[in-house]
Amino acid sequence: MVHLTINGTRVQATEGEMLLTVIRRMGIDIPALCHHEAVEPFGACRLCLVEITKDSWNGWKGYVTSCLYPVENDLIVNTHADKVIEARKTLIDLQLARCPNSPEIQQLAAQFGINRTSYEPKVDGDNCILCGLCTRICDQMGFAAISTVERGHGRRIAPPLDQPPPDCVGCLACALNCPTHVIPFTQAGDRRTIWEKDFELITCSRCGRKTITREFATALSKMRGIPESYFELCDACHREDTAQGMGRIAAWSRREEKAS
Amino acid sequence: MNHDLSKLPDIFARYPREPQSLIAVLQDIQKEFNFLPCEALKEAAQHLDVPLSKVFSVSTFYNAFSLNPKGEKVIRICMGTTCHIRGAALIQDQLESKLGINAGQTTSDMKYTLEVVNCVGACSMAPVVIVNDKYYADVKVNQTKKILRGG
Amino acid sequence: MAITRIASPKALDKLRTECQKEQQKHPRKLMVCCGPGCLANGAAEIVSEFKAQLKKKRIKGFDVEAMKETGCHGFCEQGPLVVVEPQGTFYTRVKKKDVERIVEETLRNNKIVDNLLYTHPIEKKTYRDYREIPFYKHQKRIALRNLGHINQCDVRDYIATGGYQALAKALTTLSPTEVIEQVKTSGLRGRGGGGFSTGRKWESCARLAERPHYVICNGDEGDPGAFMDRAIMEGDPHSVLEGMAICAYAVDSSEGYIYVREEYPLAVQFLQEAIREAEAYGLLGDNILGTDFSFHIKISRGGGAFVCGESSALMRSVAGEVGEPRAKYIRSVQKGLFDKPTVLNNVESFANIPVIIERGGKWYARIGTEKSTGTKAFSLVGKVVNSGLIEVPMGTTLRQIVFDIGGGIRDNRPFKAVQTGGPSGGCLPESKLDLSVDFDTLTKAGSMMGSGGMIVMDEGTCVVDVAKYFLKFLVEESCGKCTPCREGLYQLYLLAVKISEGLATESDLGKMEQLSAVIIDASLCGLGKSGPNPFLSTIQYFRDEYLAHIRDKRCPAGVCKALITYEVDAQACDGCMACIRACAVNAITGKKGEVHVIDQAKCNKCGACFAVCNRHAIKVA
Amino acid sequence: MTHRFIVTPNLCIGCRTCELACSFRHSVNGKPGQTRIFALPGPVREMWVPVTCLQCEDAACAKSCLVDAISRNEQTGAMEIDQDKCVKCMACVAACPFGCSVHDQQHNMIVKCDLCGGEPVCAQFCPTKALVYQPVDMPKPKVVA
Repeated sequence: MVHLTINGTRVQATEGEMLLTVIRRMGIDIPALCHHEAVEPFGACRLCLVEITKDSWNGWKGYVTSCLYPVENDLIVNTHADKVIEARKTLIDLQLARCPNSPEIQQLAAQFGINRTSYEPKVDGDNCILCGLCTRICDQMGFAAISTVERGHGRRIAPPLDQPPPDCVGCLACALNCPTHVIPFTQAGDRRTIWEKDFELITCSRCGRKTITREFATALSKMRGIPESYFELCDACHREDTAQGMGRIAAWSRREEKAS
Repeated sequence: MNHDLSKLPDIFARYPREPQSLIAVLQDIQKEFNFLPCEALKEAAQHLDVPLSKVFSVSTFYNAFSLNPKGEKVIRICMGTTCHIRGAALIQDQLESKLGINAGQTTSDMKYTLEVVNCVGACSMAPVVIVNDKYYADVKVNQTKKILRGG
Repeated sequence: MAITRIASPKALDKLRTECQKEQQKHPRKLMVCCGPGCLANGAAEIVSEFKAQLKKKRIKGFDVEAMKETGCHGFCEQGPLVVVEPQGTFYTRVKKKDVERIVEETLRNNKIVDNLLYTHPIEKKTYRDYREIPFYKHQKRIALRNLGHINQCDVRDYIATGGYQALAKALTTLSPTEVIEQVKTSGLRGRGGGGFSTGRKWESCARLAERPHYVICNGDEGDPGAFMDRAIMEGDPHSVLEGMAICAYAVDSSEGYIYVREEYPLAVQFLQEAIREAEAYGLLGDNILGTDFSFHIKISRGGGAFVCGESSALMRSVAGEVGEPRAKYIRSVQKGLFDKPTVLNNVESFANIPVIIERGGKWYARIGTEKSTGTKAFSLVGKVVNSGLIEVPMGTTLRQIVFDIGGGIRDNRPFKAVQTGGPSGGCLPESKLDLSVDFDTLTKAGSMMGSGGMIVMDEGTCVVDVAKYFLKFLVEESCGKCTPCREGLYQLYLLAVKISEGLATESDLGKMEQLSAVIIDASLCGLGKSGPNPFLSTIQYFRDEYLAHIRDKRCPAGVCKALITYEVDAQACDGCMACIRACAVNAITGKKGEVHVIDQAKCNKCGACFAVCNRHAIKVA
Repeated sequence: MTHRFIVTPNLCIGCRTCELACSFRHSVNGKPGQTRIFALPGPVREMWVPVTCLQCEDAACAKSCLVDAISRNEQTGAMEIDQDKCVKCMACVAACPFGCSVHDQQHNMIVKCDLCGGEPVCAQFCPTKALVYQPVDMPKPKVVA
């Protein structure tokens, strides 16, 4: 166990935990746009910046991203120091300059009293804040279908060669976890399109409801050994079958009991 | 455009078949073709068992790689600090207007590619322009014509 | 020559004597500098001409073997250089046609070709021995000890000068802990710019139980305006290999990498050759010098990305990935290459190691200042008279470097600033010229040591333009991972552009300072954390110049295009029409013999007229 | 695992109190959540079967989760979804052969029975004891019907 102080409160934490986890567990609200528990901490958005010090540091204070900083004994953390607030405000202002039209960023900026960016807004930009969650989740799931491309201010997210990604299975995890909802996809009938790649959705063989893509099901079978036959029915029809099966057993046991 | 991909196995054979070899393999492909053809990227990904997305990521991250074919003559203007303060930007302006392209582009007849590069370590002779492998030292604004002629 | 593996340290001694005897066959030697500068100026042509002439002329006691193709001799400004040793006869700006005369007069008749000697541009004094030239006289060479004196990658030459003796000493007489102790005693601090204690770095790696341990040499040298590491890798690759091997012995590693920029093809080639040779001689590879210590070195060619100078980015690049830095809260010594304990030092640091082991840490610590020991190599370039590669003891003042070694500013113009530390460093003004060059003093003054680029600026350099230049460089070279660096430096750059165009207000300066502070605090890696330095150090020392751009819409140095005009000085113009021919946009009119006129509406300020006018009749206003 | 569900379809009257209890128990921000238990018609007329997660030994939901967001709570024995980790790819929903991982459309979450942390409310509220959560070593209740 590690003992530290966060905003004046003495808390316990488990060795190896990151500060952000402890801060959030305490119910303290600090923004973080690139953080997701499914993937390794990344430290790109820098919004979860906090001030740290220790009694033994003779007044020296450091500024670290809490998502990446492991808890330490006797650490004194301030999640809302003036300098931290100012840095967060500037960081959001910068994000707003990059994505002036993103409702999510506008909303976050408004919380910091920013209605318009004080920097030069990007004119032709999309709403991508380059948090990298889409690519990291895709990597984590074992597909690595998309990646960051180029670098510096020109960095962007793209499928390989800017063509429909061969390794994409159309699971939508990238799009659904994007904090600013910039990854477009469409779904109609048994077709789903994402990253300009077209997928067939599995149709429940009984009720006709659409489930996951055929490619995703095949991948799950291959990677995790789940029988492909499992994917032929939707969850509701699976439940129906379960009810039927359990019911038959019950009926049978009732007959047995009556007979005995 | 068709490229002789039959050279790829030779390149692959030079390095251990592991993801770590990716940059070296791409460098050799770049050297062979003067750019990175899409098909070669796909083969490299398959050979080294690296996702294609990562290959694309790496090939757009580093300066050494180009996904577009380059011209016969690659003109590189050194943009090291010394070259800069000795007027490299003015030379870039001249070359850009003479060739009608911006740095990073290739003329439509595929004759010239103009690039700016970070320091080539020849600072004592700044500003420096390199055409293919030939160095032009202490270049003056009015010497760009001569450089293009290859004199 | 058949190569036999050196089976023991004793055998190394024997080979050394043998190599020295070979050297003594030729009492005089001809050194042709094949450093990057001289090569760019045609040194390869000179080498082949010497070979041809020597074959043809058959000079007694002097054959082709007495000619060495050496690494950078240092005085690049004067290249191509040819030196006759041991006399130290120093021929500058040698052309192909001069070769025959050198062979005939100097090699055959022992006479000096006077007009090829170096003449001091101001004192007008001619020097017969290069060691007397001020450029060389004030230097002290440790890391560059062999440059210009031995064949670029000839292991026998290196052995003759005492090469690999330090490795032998370490392997036979010192324990790994004692090696680390020596390095710690020496006080050597990382020459890549960070200035972290090399000995302590080794010690913390050696202590870690996890295996394997890796040793990496950083030869990425991304700082524009710096070429020390290139010169060492090309001119004395074995000193780097030996330093790495000693490190590997100290930290119990059997595998090392040298990360070299691909833009340095010769460095890659020579290092590869040096590794092959060293392996053949048993100086690298398995069972080095017959001991049970084994160490293999591989070359990893960098793809060209400044951010790969950052340790965690470099390690990812070695692993074949994009060079994206990782957060530093877990130190790369612990989780380095492939997440294993790794020692990463730069080329110059490793090149110092053999000398430290041979002569002892105490000896090294006596050089330089108390906290910055030893010497430091710099590439002294820019608007200085003598530019080239130098090495001076730490604690030498900037003034000594710029004026005594560098010979002051070209064309006798006033000194304005010296830029150190590359894009992460800063510009120091005249008032700071007497500062001692060491890690802590430079950092305190708002710049940094960096890897050793030293760029001298005169009045014709605009600090706003310099800040803009570095910011643009960093915007392009940032990996783009974290917001403050990617977006913050970009906005900082846009604001600098605004200033250079005369469109900024004074409040923009405050905004830049505030933004800089956030970028420093919030960036993920060193690139971002030091990114605002070029702006901060220039605004600190040259606020007036910024204000001139903002308030008076004027660029005092005459650089910022939007704020300058080219005009013809009617008094000086002789109507030669050179500028008219040079102007690409036909903005200049006038008849032969008459004063020319520039149409400001048409002028695109390319500066061509200024460059071609021999009468200095084009003025920048 | 100390407790287990005993489901007796013959006692179920299809009142769906279990669903209601589950739904309220799993409210999000005051709004009832998707029920994790389903009272469904059985094969025989007027027979109802409460269907919920069986907390399988070799669970397909956990196997199908590529970000490892589903794991067993060692105390309760329940397979739980870590909502912070879940990326909503629907793999578990598609993979569970019993249909017991479901998409809560209202709150856009993937949910499944978590045994209410060891005290499942469905069983507590079941008026007919068709659903009983009891220690493993306790014998099955005698069916009186």
